[in-house]
Amino acid sequence: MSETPTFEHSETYKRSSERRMRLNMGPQHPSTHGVLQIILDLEGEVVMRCDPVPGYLHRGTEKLAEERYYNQIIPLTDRLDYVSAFNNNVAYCIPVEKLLGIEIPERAMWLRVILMELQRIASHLIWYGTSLMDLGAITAFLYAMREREKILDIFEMACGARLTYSYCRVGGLLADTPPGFEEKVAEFVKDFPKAWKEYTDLVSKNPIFMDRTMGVGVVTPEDAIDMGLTGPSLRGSGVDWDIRKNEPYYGYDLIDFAIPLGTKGDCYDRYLCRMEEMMQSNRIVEQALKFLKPGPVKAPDPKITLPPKELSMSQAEAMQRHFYQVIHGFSVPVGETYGKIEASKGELGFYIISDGSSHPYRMKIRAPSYVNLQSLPLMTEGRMVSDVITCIGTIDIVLGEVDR
Amino acid sequence: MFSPARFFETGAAPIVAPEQAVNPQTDPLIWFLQTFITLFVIMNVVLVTMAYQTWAERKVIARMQLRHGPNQTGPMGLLQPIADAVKMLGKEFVVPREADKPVFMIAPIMSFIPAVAAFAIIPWGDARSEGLLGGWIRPAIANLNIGILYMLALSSVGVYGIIMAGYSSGNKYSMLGALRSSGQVVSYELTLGISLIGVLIQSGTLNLNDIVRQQQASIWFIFPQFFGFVVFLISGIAETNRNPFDLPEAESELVAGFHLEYSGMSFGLFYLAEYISMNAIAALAAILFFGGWAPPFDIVPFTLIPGPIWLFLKFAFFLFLYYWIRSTLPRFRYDQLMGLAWKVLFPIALANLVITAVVKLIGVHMGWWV
Amino acid sequence: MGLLENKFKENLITTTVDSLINWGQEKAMYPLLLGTACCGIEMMAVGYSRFDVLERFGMLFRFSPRQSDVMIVAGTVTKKMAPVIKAVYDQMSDPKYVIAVGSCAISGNIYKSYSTLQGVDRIVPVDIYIPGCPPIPEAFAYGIIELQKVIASRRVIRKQTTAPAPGAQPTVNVHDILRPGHIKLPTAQDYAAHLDDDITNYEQRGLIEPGRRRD
Amino acid sequence: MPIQESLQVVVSKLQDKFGDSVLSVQEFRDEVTVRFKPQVWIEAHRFLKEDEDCAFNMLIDETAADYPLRNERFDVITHLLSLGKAHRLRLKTQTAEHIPTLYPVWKTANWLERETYDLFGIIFDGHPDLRRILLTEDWEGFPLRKDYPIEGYDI
Repeated sequence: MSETPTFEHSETYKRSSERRMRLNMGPQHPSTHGVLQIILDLEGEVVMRCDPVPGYLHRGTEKLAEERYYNQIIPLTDRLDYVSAFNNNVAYCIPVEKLLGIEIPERAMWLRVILMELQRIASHLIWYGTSLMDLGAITAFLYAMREREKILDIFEMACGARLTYSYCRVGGLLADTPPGFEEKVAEFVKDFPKAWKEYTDLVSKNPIFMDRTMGVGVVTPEDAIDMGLTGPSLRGSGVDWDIRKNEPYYGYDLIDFAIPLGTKGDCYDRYLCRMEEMMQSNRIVEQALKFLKPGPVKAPDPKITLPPKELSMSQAEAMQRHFYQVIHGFSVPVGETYGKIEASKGELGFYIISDGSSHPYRMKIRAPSYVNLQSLPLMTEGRMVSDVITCIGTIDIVLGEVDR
Repeated sequence: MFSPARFFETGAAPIVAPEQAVNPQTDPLIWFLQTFITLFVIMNVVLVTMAYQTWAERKVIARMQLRHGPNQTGPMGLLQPIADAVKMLGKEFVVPREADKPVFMIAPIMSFIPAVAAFAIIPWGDARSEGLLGGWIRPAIANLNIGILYMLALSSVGVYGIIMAGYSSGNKYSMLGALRSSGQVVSYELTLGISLIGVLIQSGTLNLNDIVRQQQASIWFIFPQFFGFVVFLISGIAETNRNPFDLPEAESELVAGFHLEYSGMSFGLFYLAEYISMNAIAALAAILFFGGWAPPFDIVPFTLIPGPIWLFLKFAFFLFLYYWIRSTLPRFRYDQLMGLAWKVLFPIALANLVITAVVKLIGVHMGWWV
Repeated sequence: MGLLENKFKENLITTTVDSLINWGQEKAMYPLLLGTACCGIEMMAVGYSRFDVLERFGMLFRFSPRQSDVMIVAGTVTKKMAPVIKAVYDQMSDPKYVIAVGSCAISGNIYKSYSTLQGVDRIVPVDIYIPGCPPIPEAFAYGIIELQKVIASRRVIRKQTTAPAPGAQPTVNVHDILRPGHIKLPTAQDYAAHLDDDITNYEQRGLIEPGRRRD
Repeated sequence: MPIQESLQVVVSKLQDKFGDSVLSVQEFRDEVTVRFKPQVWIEAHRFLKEDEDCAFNMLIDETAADYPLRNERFDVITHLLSLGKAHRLRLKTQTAEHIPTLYPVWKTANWLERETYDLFGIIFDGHPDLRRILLTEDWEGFPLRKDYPIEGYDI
């Protein structure tokens, strides 16, 4: 494959290489969404070479996962993409449930769909707030957080936590949602479009915002596929690929929703894709609410899920089974599988190799932010310093997922 | 018949030296004391209002963002500026090792003094009239004939403080901030100057007090000079590095821009200098385009309120405009910023200048100019 | 403030001056948010309109270490990040405090792994610990009020009675605990080595007489 | 349930093109894993990318697994995805330490291989800049190997 003439081969690059200033947009920087270091070779304001250095939040999740039972890994997965924690839980549970070959009950599946889509809206709201604050519009962040607080209240009602839920268990959910949950979700779904319209009015037609994002960080569809971009960044370049549509899981094929596609692949298209995705997620939650019927929330298989509380307090062997599972965990048949979902940042996948014991032999997390971050040099070389900030904003990376 | 001689004979009243506010018979010592007291009073008013502007901005922007501003210190957070000042005085003044020490020390002073000096010529009331307390507090510290020229000169001196700060703190980010601010201020000063000339042509004088009196006589200059006002306001915002143009100290890109290495009171000086120069531009806009101390209509309810209050109300409105813009608009990119100055504002200012000149000439020739 | 500190006995005037300085320091703390992980997102939640803790207490986010006096370490501190946090702490100007937010910053939490520093108080002295993973915004507000109490009881110009204890002293020097090959930051000795560069060349230029006592 | 017929076409094309260097084809939970000899690693990827029946145009993931008891210690595993045909494939090969890089075939492999080198110590020959990405530049030892203790060597 011939090396495409990148920016390095151009004449201006060679001539100006000695007059370059190496700027270190260090790990502690207001707009690198956490601890990401970017080493820029600047020539005046123009970025000649951009080298992102992740790793400042590498906590060794994959190594820790190898010494824990399958249900103990769930708190680790929360803190990967800590802005959409519930998506990580579900993404981890899918391959384990596939390995065990069990089916989760109807209500658990629809609750997972609803909460995943709400989590996607919350994650896009944080993206909307922070990327606009990087551009200088401070107020947009505060209004986006007002909606996000409503979603956090729904999650707090369901599982008691605001940010890191650990609400999933292998084989379903930890517990059923309290009464009044559906009404609260319905109420959120009813008045979200009004707030959404407020956000788009504030920013979408704003000439300064359009100048700052149109034509910046253009990624052609071929480059996007070649760089392995997934999620809204890929769809921003016009490639029609969404796991919920092309490889449907969890009843997404019963719900009709649209996939927003960009045309030019610049920051503005990615912005529009994400904004439209929020509305589509809202529609999904609306339709999923109708499928939600009362029923069990855990898989009936006794070896995997804990017995209900009142049973294990009253019956002897239920308590014995409860203790056994907590101390030894359940064992998973030998094999390897790769489960994936369409998380808010892209395709989040867990590749698990199991050797039959109750610990995974090897767990690899395919983090969308890690692969999407690779395309930052492609977007920013030859552009100005402020465009680096815009491009980081529209790739929407979260460092917990990049460094694992 | 058209003759070149008529070019220079304008219909306006012959320009004479503005009468001294105070009759010259008083001996110089009392005159000096009066000036000193006026200076003392006005400067204190200016500095205290600047300190309370940080409070006002935090409150207004907080209100726009659905939250309360500081309300834990003092009744409504009123003691917040004092707390800020006390804390900043108590902070250690850190001079980085590779900083250029003398330049590093002078930079905040260089950017603070021109900002404060700009208030010397703002006429709070009619400069001719006796001030308060029978002349002891005159309405304007100095009633210069070349008021606007003095203002423009000071606003360009202010940028040296920023460049010295950026250069001397030996930090790449502040260097970038300094380079950006020098480019920005130079180009926006040009458009600021040209947009003012429209007003000068129409009023025929540089003295701020006479401009206000002309506006009192005829209409406010905002209506004939609307485009001049728009260009003036935009380049005024750019001149003071306020929000859509705050590239020199863009938090999200350059961490804190040119005043990155300054701690304690030197950072406080930069912080106040930014607010004071913002006020200078707001006061200038109020005087040149909105008839400084003149009430909008001469009918009774308006004339009861004294002159300075009117001026204060007008430029409080402009300050609110600054805060409003700061909380909503995103930031320009550097080349768009320069593009806007040279490709958009500069032509509009020139066009406005030419049209005003032509209208004035025809008006003078036809004789319907007052 | 160096000249005045730790000089005067306790009497009416010095105590009121102290309380004024502490009041100023307490009511206008400028935080520097080192939001590394999930606690960073929760600390943003503390800033905006629903809980509105920061702005009401007069705290204004400053991103440059020189101008801030409270360092909020929110999130896991990895060994690659440790020298950066130590450098930022050293750059902060003097009356400075550290709040460790979240169990990752306090004790390394569930991440007992090869690359995680088990608690930020191993490298910087911490004043306030806010437990929780992530702590709820009300817990952060409680932490701020606690820090204000710590500042209020500070003896600035009065003579220090006991050894100053700004929270737990760092048990271990940052440079010993790290892998030998990590990014080397200038230690106190390096500063001291260069301390009198200016004085030596002043001497060569004859500005000051040689042999002046170098503190 | 039987795997997608498009995947069966891919497997049959692979077997007749590479013959004996395809060591094993395994189907488990409707996913296909094909194990190769290290010699044909790049040709297999290039074939899967360019052939119009397979049309795998995206490298989803490249990682490794450590089996210390085997002499060829590491398993290098890649997952491929075809956007057009919406099917996925997993390729595996064994190596002691050296394996050719996939960077010329997929640009995504750049960081994925740097991370695998960083955590396992597998050296990818021909990689543009193979240096550590997640750990500090001069960290000794490769953490994800089974013989590396979880808490590392110092506090």
